[in-house]
Amino acid sequence: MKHKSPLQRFALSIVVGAVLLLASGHIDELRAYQGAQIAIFAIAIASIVLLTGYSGQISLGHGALMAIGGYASVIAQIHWHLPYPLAFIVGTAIGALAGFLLGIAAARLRGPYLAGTTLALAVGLPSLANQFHILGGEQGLTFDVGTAPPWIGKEFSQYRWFFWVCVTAALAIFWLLRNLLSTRYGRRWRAVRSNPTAAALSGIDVGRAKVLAFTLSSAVAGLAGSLFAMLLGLVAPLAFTLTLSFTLVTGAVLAGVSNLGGSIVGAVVLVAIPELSGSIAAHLGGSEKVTSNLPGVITGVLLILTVLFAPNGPKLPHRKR
Amino acid sequence: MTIFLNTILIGLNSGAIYSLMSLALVLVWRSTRVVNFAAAGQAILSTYLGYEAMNRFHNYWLSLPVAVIAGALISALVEALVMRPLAKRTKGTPVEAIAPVIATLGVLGLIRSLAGMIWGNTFLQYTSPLSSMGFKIGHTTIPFSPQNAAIVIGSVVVMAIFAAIFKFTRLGLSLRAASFQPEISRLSGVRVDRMRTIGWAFAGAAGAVAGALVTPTMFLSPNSLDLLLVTGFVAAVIGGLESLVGAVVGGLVLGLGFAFILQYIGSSIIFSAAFVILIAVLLIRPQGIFGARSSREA
Amino acid sequence: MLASRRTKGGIFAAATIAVAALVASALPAQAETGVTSSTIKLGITVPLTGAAAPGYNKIPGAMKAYFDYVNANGGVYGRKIQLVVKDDGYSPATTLSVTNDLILKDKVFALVGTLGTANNEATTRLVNSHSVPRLFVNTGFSGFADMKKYPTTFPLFPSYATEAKVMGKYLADNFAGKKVALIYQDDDFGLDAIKGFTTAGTNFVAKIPYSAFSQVDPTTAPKWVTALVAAQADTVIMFGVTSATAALAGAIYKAGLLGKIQMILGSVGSDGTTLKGLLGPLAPALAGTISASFLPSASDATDEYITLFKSINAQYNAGQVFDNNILTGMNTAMMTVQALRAAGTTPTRAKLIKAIETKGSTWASASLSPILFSATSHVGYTGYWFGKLGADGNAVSADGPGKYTLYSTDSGSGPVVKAAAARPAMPAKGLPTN
Amino acid sequence: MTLQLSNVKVAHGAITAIDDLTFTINEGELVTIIGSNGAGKTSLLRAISGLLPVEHGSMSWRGESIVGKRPEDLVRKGIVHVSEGKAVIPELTVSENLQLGGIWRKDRADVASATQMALDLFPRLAERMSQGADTLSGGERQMLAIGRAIVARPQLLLLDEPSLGLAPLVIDQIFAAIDSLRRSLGITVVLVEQNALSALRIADRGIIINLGKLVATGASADLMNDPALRSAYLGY
Repeated sequence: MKHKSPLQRFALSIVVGAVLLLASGHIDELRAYQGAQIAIFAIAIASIVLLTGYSGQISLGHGALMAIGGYASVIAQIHWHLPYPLAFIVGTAIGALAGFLLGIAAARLRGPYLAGTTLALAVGLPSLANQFHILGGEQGLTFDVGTAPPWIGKEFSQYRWFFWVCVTAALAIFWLLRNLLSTRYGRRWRAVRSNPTAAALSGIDVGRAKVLAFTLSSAVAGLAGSLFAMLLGLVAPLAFTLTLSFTLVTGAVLAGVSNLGGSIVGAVVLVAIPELSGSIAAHLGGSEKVTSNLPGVITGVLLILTVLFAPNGPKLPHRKR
Repeated sequence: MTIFLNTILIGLNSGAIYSLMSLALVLVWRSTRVVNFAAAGQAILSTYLGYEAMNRFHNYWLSLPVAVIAGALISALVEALVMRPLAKRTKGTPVEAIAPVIATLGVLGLIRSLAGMIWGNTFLQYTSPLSSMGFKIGHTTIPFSPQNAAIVIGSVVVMAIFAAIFKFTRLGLSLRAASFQPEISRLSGVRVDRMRTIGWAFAGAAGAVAGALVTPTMFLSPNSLDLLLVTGFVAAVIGGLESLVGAVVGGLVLGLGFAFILQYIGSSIIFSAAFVILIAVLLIRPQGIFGARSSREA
Repeated sequence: MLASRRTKGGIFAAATIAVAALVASALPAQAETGVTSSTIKLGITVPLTGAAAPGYNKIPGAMKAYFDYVNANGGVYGRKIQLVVKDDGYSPATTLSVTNDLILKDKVFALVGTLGTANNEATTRLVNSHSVPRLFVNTGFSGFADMKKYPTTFPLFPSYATEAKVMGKYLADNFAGKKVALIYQDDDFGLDAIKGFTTAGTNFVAKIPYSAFSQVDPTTAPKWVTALVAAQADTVIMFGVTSATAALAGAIYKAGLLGKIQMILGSVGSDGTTLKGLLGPLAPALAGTISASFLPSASDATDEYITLFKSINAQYNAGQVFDNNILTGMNTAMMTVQALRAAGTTPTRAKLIKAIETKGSTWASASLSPILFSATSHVGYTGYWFGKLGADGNAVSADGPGKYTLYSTDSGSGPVVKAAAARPAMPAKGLPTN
Repeated sequence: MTLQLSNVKVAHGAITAIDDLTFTINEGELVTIIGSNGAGKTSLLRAISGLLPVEHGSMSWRGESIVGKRPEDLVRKGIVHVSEGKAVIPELTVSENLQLGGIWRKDRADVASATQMALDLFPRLAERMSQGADTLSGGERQMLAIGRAIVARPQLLLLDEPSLGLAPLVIDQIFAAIDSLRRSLGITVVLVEQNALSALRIADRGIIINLGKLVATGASADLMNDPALRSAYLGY
C-alpha cells in the first residue's frame, strides 16, 4: 500500500466501499449490526494505532475520548438542533480539542505515567455525566438519527443504514489516515517513536509532533464515539467504561499496534471473540455458575493465547516492519 | 476539629490499602517493566483461597498465611507461564511495551471468571475476629476500628519486611540489580529470570495481604477488588513507579486526598478527583514524586 | 424541543403499532415470532457477571423455576415457556448486542424483566422497531412509563420518584420534627428520588450524594457518618444499592450510633438476606431499620405467595437461598404467565400488549400494591408498606405478620393514600387460570 | 589450552558479526583482541560469556563446551565478563556494586578477601564505598566494574574496551591494574581494545580480527613490529 498515490487509494476505498455496501443488501440485520460495530471498532482502533503505533504514546483512556465525541454529538443534536452528519463533525472536533488539551499534558509524560493518567481519565470522565444535568445522568441522553433517507430505497433496515454510515466513515478515515501517514507528519511521528532523541536532534519538535498525534488520534476517537452513540441510540456513562478503553487497546494490540490495516482485523476479532466464546460456552453447558462465567474464561484464554502466539498482530502483505 | 481528625484516620486507613496494592504494582514494574492489571485478579483469587482456608480452619489468622503464599505462587505462575514467554517473543518489536499489558488484562478476566465459576458471582463474607467497632475516646467513637488498625499495622509490617529484604539481604540486592541492569546482573551471576519471578511473587504476596486485610471490612466477590486496582495504579504512578517509598507515599496521598475530597467537596467527583490529583502531581514531576532520576522508557 | 421530539416519536410509534396490528390481523394463520404449537420463547438480559451481578443474577433462575413449575402443570394453553437468559454485564452496549441476538437470532416472542435503566434505554429503538413487548422491566426510572416513547414497554415496579413521594408522606406521618438526612446515589436513581421528595415537601438537614462507583471504597461510608453527625441528623434515608446500604449500616453500627440514628431504606437496597450476608458479623446493625417494600416480606411465613414461591424454589431452583431477588423473579414470572394466558390461545405480540393494558390491573400478584395498567397508563405498582428489619435481616410489618398498611399513590402529583393492603387472592396452587 | 573456539559463527539478525573464527587461548595468558570499530570484537566477547547465541561452531573452556550456556552459569565456572561502557549499576552504591560481584558465592570469607583485594588495587573505591555509583567519574566507574569482576574470583576475565572514553592518565592506571592483576592471580585475560598499542604492551599475544574474521595472530612484539598490520589495523 505504501506505493499507491492518494488518488489510487481513493479509488481503492471507493471500490471496497461499493462492494461492502452492495453486500449489505445480502446480509441479515444481525450481521449488518456487527458490520457497523466492526467499522466503529476499526476507526477507534485506528485512532490508537495512530497514537501508539506511530508516535509511541500509550493511552488507556480512549474510551473516555469516545465518550467526549459521543456526548458532543448528542448535545449538538439536542441543544443546537444540528442535523446528525454535522453532529458527527462536532463530535470529531470536540474530540480533537480534548485530545489537544490532553496531549499538552501527555507530551511530558512517558510510558506508564501516561498510561496511568489516561486510565484515571477513563475512570473519572464518564462519572462526570452525573454531575452536570445537561449530560443526562446515569440513564444518559438518547441519540436519534432516524431511519435511512427515503432516496436510498424503501426496504432499508435501520441496521443496514447504520452499516452504510459506519462503513463510509471508516473508509473515509482510513483513506485520510493512509495519506496523512505518508506525508512528512507520518515520517516525523515514526521518527519520534523509534528514537525521540534522534528525532529532536534532527530538528523535529518532538513535543509538537506528540501533541499533534494526540489531537488527531482523539479526533478519530471522537468520531468513533459519535458513531457508537448512533449505534447504541444513546450516550450514558455505563456505555463508556474502563472496559471499553481496555477493549480498544486490546484490539490495537491484536491489530499489531503499528499497522493501520490491522485495525480492521483487530475490530473483527473484538466482535468475534464474545460471539465465539458465547457459542463455545453454550455448547459446553453446565450449571448456571459455570455457563455465565465460561465466556469470560474463554475470552481470557483466547486473549492470552493470541498475545502469546501472535503478539505482533496479523501478518499482512505489503508491510515491512 | 474532630471531623478533621476523623478524616485523617479514614484517609490513613484507605491509604494503607492503596499503598499495598500500589506496592504490588511497583514490585512488578521494577522487576519486569510491566503494569500488571492482573494484580487485582491475583489478589482476588488469593483472597478466595484465604476464605476457603478460613472455612476449613475457622481461624482468620491461619488463613492469612495461606492467602499470602497462594498470592505469591499465583503471581509467580503468571510470570513464568505467560509473561516470561511473552517478553521473549516481543523483545524489540513495537508491541514490546503494550502487549504485556494486554496479557495481564487477559489474566485478570480469566481469573475473575474462574472465581465466578467456582465461588459464584455473589457476595461472600471473609470475616476477621477483630472488632469493626470504632475505638472509643471518651464518649465519642472514632471511625477507626481494631480491623482498621490491623490494616494499617499490616501494611506497615509488609512495607518494613520488603524494605528490609531489599536493603539488607543478598536476595534484595539481586532483585534490585536485576531490575536496574539485567545484563550486568547476569554477568555478575544473578539469575535474572528467577529474580523476575521472585519479584512477581513478592508483588503477589503484597496484593494478597491487601485483599485479605481489606475484605473483612467489605465483602468478597469476583469484582470486589477492581476499584483497588485503579486506585493502586494511580497511587503507584503518583509515587513514581520505581520506588517502594513512593508506593507508600502515593497511596497515602491518594487515600488522604480522597478522604478530604469526600469530606469537604462531595463524593460524586471522586474519580475525576483522582485524575486531577494525578495530573497535578505529574505536571510538577512527570516521573512521579519518587521517580527515577534518570528516566527510563516504558 | 423535548416535547416535539416526543410527539414525533409518538406518531412514529403509533404508526408502528398500527402497522404491526395490521400485519398481525392480516396474517392470522401465521404463527407469531417466538411461538410454536408447543413453546413460547421469552428473553431476558441481566448482569450475570461483573460488579453489578451479585443478587440480580438470582432473578433469571427464579423466573425459570416458576416457568418450569407452570410448564410441569400444563404450560400456557399447552405451550411450554422457555426463557433465554443473556448476560450483559450491566453494559448498555452489550445489552444491545445480546438483545439483537434475542430478537433477531433467537427470535423471542417478548422480553421480560430486562434490567437496568441505560440498558433498557439502549435497546428501546430495536424493541420499538420490531414491536417486541418488553414486560416488567427491572428499573425504577420513571421515564419508562411514557407510552409514546416506549409503546411496548411495561414497568411493573414503582418508580423511584413514586417511592420517594410515598416515603415523604410516611415521614410526615411518623417522623415529624425529626432531623432527617438523605444519602442518595447521584444518578437517575437518586435524582428521581429527590424529585419525589420535593413533590412531598420533605425537608432534609443534609443531602449526601455518592457516586455509584464509590460504594465499595472503604473510605466512603465512614465519611457519611461524619457528615450525619456534623448535621446532627437523627434519621437518615438511604436511597442506594444494597452494597452501599450495607456499608452505611455497618458504619453507623461501628460508630456506636445504632439507635441514635434511625435508618430508613429505599426498596432497592433493602433486601434483608443480601444485607445480612454483606454485613456478616455486623448484621445486628440492621436491627430496627425501617425499609420500604412493594412486595411482602420474603420471610413472612403467613403469606400464601411466599409459601408457594418457597416451595417452588426448593423444588426447581435447588441450592438457592430464598430472598427478595427470588421473590421478585417469581412474581415477575407469575405476572408474565397471566399476560401470556390473557393473550389467548393464538398469542401475538399485539394481543399480548393489549391484554396487559386491558386486563393487567386484575391479575394476581404477590405485591401488596394495586396494579395500574390500563390503555392509557403503563404504570404498574405504586404502593409501599413500611416494616422494621430484625437483626436477622427480615422485615416485619408493624401490623403483625400477614397484615400490611399500604401507602399508595398515582405516578403523578396525586395524593398519597394510607390504607390496609388488599390484593387478589392467589389462584389455586399459584397456577393462573385467568 | 583452556579457551578454545573453532569455526564459531555469531549473527545479529541478518548480519554476521563473527564468521568462522578459530583460535585458542592458553591458561594464564593475557591476549588482546584488536580490530576496528564493527570488527566483531564485542560480539565475540558476548558470545563467549553467553550473552549472544552461537549460530555455528564450538567453544570450550577447560575442555568443557560452553556453547548455549547462560552467562549466570558461566560466571560460576570462572568466566567473568566486564562488558563495554563502564559496566556498573548507577542506582546502587559502590559497596553494593562490589557485593554484586560475589553475590552467587557461598564462600563469604573469600568474598571478603577478594573485595579487599579489589579495594587495594583501586584505593579510590575504598573512599567512596557508601556513595551511589552514579556519583563516580568515568575512570572510577571502570575501576568499580573491574573491581566487581575481581570479587567474582575470575579464572577467565573478559574485558571489553576498559579504556573507552577515559583520559590518558586514567587509561594508564587501568592498564597497570590489569597487568598487576593477572600477574598476582595468574588468571587468563581476554582484553578487547581499540587502543591497540597500550593493549599489546601488556598482552602476551594479540589476535587481530576484521569484519568478523581472523586476520592475524601472534606474540605482541611480533604484531607490533609487522609494518603491514601496523598500518592496516593498529593505526600507528
